[in-house]
Amino acid sequence: MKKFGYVSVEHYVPFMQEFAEELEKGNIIATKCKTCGTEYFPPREECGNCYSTDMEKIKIEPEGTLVTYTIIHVPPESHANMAPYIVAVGEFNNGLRTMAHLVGVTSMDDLKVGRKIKIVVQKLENDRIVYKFVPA
Amino acid sequence: MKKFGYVSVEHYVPFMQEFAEELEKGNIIATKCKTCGTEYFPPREECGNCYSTDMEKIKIEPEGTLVTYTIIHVPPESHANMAPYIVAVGEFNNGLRTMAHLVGVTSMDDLKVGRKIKIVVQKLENDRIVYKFVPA
Amino acid sequence: MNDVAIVAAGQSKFGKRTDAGLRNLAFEAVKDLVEHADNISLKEDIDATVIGVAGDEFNGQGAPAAVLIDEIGMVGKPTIRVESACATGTAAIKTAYSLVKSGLHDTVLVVGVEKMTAVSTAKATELMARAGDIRWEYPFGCTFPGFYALMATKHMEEYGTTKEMLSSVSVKNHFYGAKNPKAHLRKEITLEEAMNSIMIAHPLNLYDCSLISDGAAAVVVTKADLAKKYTDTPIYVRGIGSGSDTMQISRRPSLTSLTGARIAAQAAYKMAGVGPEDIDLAEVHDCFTIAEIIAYEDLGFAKPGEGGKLALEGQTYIGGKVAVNVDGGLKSKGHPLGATGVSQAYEIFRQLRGEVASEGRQVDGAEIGLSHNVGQTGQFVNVIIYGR
Amino acid sequence: MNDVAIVAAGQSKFGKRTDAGLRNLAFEAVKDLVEHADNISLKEDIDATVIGVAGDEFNGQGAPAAVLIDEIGMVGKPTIRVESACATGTAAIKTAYSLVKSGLHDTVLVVGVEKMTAVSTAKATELMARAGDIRWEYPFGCTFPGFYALMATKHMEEYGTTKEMLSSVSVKNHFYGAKNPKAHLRKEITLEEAMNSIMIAHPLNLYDCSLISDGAAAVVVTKADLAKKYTDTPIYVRGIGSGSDTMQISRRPSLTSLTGARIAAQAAYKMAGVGPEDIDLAEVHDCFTIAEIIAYEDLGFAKPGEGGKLALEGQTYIGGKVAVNVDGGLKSKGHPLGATGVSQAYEIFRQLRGEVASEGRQVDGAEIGLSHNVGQTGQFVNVIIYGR
Ligand SMILES: [Zn+2]
Ligand SMILES: [Zn+2]
Repeated sequence: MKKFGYVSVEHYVPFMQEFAEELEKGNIIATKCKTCGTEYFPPREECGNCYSTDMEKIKIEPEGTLVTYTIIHVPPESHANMAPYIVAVGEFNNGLRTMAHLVGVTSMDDLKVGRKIKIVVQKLENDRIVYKFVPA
Repeated sequence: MKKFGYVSVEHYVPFMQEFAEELEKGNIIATKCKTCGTEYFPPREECGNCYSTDMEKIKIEPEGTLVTYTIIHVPPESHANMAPYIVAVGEFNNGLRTMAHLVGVTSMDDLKVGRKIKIVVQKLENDRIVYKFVPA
Repeated sequence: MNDVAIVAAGQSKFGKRTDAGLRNLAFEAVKDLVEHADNISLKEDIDATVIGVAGDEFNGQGAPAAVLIDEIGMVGKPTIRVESACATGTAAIKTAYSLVKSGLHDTVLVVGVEKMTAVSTAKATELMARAGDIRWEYPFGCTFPGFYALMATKHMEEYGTTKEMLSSVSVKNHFYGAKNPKAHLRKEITLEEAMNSIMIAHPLNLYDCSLISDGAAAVVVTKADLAKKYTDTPIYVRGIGSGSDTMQISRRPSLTSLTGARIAAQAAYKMAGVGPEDIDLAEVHDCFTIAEIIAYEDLGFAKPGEGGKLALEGQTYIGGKVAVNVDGGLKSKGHPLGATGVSQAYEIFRQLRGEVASEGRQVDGAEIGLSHNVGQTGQFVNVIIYGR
Repeated sequence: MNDVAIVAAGQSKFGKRTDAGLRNLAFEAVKDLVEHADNISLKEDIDATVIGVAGDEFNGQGAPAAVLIDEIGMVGKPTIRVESACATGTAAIKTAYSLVKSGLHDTVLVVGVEKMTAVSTAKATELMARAGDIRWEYPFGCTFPGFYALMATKHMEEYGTTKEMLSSVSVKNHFYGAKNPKAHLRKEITLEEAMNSIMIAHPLNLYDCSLISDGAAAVVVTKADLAKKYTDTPIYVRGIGSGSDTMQISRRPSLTSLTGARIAAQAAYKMAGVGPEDIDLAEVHDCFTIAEIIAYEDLGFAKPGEGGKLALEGQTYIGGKVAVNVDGGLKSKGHPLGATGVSQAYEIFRQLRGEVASEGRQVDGAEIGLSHNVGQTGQFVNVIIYGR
């Protein structure tokens, strides 16, 4: 069973397994409520706006914008040997935002808030999978 | 540093270290508030009755009474390999009650509520120490 | 009196819900509430939420109210998480009552939820054991069943309460749980099966113990003068009483009664202006069969020592002296810690509105219902009395 | 208005308290309250307790309220534990206010406490990270400083807020913390030291971050018409407002303001009938320096984007526009999660009664104090306004 992210602590519901399987195929999935149209990214299987569970999958387009970032120097126990790493917020599909690591930074220009980025899928060890941002 | 009981999860304050050290000397210690006279067993370093911290140590006399008991067949994770074991409540010094394992039971008569018991100190592995009840 | 009302209620299916995480369970209860509500829009009508979750460690999510209110569409609105061990659900309802009655918020959504089965049974047992005193009782490996077993031994010794009496409670609760579509374990059992199941903590065996369950329940609490806007048949909170007890069970002078429950019951009866004889149905905290028997006594349905007889005589079935746990109770319906007290309100809400007839377990003409919710071994007790 | 009062307050020493466990810290705060109370007997006068503890896992004790009320002599009386991450303390005060105002209980003892240093810093960082969304943000190893660093980066980019401005907050809070005998880290620092400390989560360095502390604080909340029985100089709760925000910080449209704090402040000001210009001293949630700057803006002490300038100009020292965190704040006094919001009340209680003069940090003639307490990254916010 694939799991999302570098670490996880919660019970892995089928929805998250599906999400990870789609990731493996290269698809980064968001969801949209068929009843009221609300879009969710990260995706949800339930609509908090109208309480419908009738959701459809939509795809996240790879091109996006860097909203903000930080460089983690003192990590939590679960990321003990990974620091420093860049945690960033990216915006995709004109308004859907998520968090991920930003990698492939080679100059300060790559860290400019507002710059173009891409979201890409990366397989990790231990059957884990994740999405990442890279400067576009 | 000695620790009390078969397992522990909390930060070990100096007061508990002292308690364990006294146990090692064979002394089972209760406390008594010098201000209002309230007695605490298990001991406390603070009086919840009058908010004094001026406490004196008093000794628990070994002879007591079995108040009630249970036999644990399905233990918590921390006691995984110990079951079955008898957890009991004993009363000492005419009114001070505590919990401990009851050991040395050879007949149903040893499990009779109200029977005489003794409280004894036992050293465990891993620098642990505990008090136990035995039929008197 | 009658200043605060419940105007809508919902519940998830209780059980080992491998399909659902904490957030999904909360959503399911709220969705059920929305679908059964008469005339309420959560978005427009809810001013704040109170979230009841007992243990972070079952699920791993710190400060769980935050993720839950986001999942159920309550972002922006005030929220508080409350916890009182197994009495968390009623603590949440009491808090919501206070927020409403105080005038701080008009209408409050309460959600009680717990995801317990993601960890192993040994781990769940461990986590519940740590709700006992980690300094003086946890080090002896006393489990939750163990704590109640200490009371059972004493009750049996002091009053002649029998194993058969304990098991009768289990048989009754399974009888009703089998009829409850949202119950965790829907099957009737015989007295023989109940008496001969495997030992957990002597003298309590498997059928004396409640289940480790996932589940959620939700209610909407509002001011009485707004209640009729939301439903023609609100249920009113008529009395709330609470009590507590020593941390260490061993220190208590009595091990056959919960002092906190007696204090709570007395306060709730007084506030409601009713007595035990006025209660048509009671939801009592049968985390263990002995707990239901002690509840009969603490609530005044039976004299001290006579709770076992009440059970054995079948006086707590529908048609008896008082109908107790006719939704299956914690024993058969399940016991997702944070949800339990809210689920008690859910059941009473539906019973007092006559909505359970199709399930074959309606207490006909029920006017007054009592909820008795015990945290740990009585360190937290809430008794709430509801009336039409 | 003015229906509910605080009539006594106490606090433990904050710090890395190797000498004290959770129960000892709570006791110390209550003992301090008892010793400084004018005319109150906890045994006779307290009807219920509300306990604020944010995280079970720091300490290992499940359902911690039970052991705490036993330690402080409140056994038998009703109790509830509330939790709202770092806003737990004010959630407890809000709950106590509601219990009192609703008429359920006349006089309530509130204790907020946290024992955080028994676990390693890495473990504490881990536990706090798990208060972020464990499904979508925790898996990226974003720490608590990291979340606020995301806001700092954006605030600096959008408004030109500088590192010097951030560090000025730290210098001020250390200046006052050095004068507070109960503060965790009692030393003044220079702007240069603040700016050049080791990086934690860019752009936040060590001196931008609050401390991991052990500590407790306690207050007694009662009905206004009983208040004068307990003290000649009660402090009144004049306004309470609360708000919340999305679970995932990444989803928020704005990362330079906390929407929940704006909602909370607006509600509190409205209830109290005052505005930002009326506040004599404010206790704001400076878990990070950027958080204090954003608080200035969210509370209306500065326009959006101008919080940094307010700090740099020294306008939040005593004698400036508004005195902020003159007890040292979370930065220097310390931040035992559950205690923080109650400690804010403790400080305001003493300031409004003129009791801090001997510590050289009295806000002379202070009439109105504001407490701003933020859970996680704004998923829980309570703003409480107190007046003489
Ligand atoms: Zn929808
Ligand atoms: Zn004393």
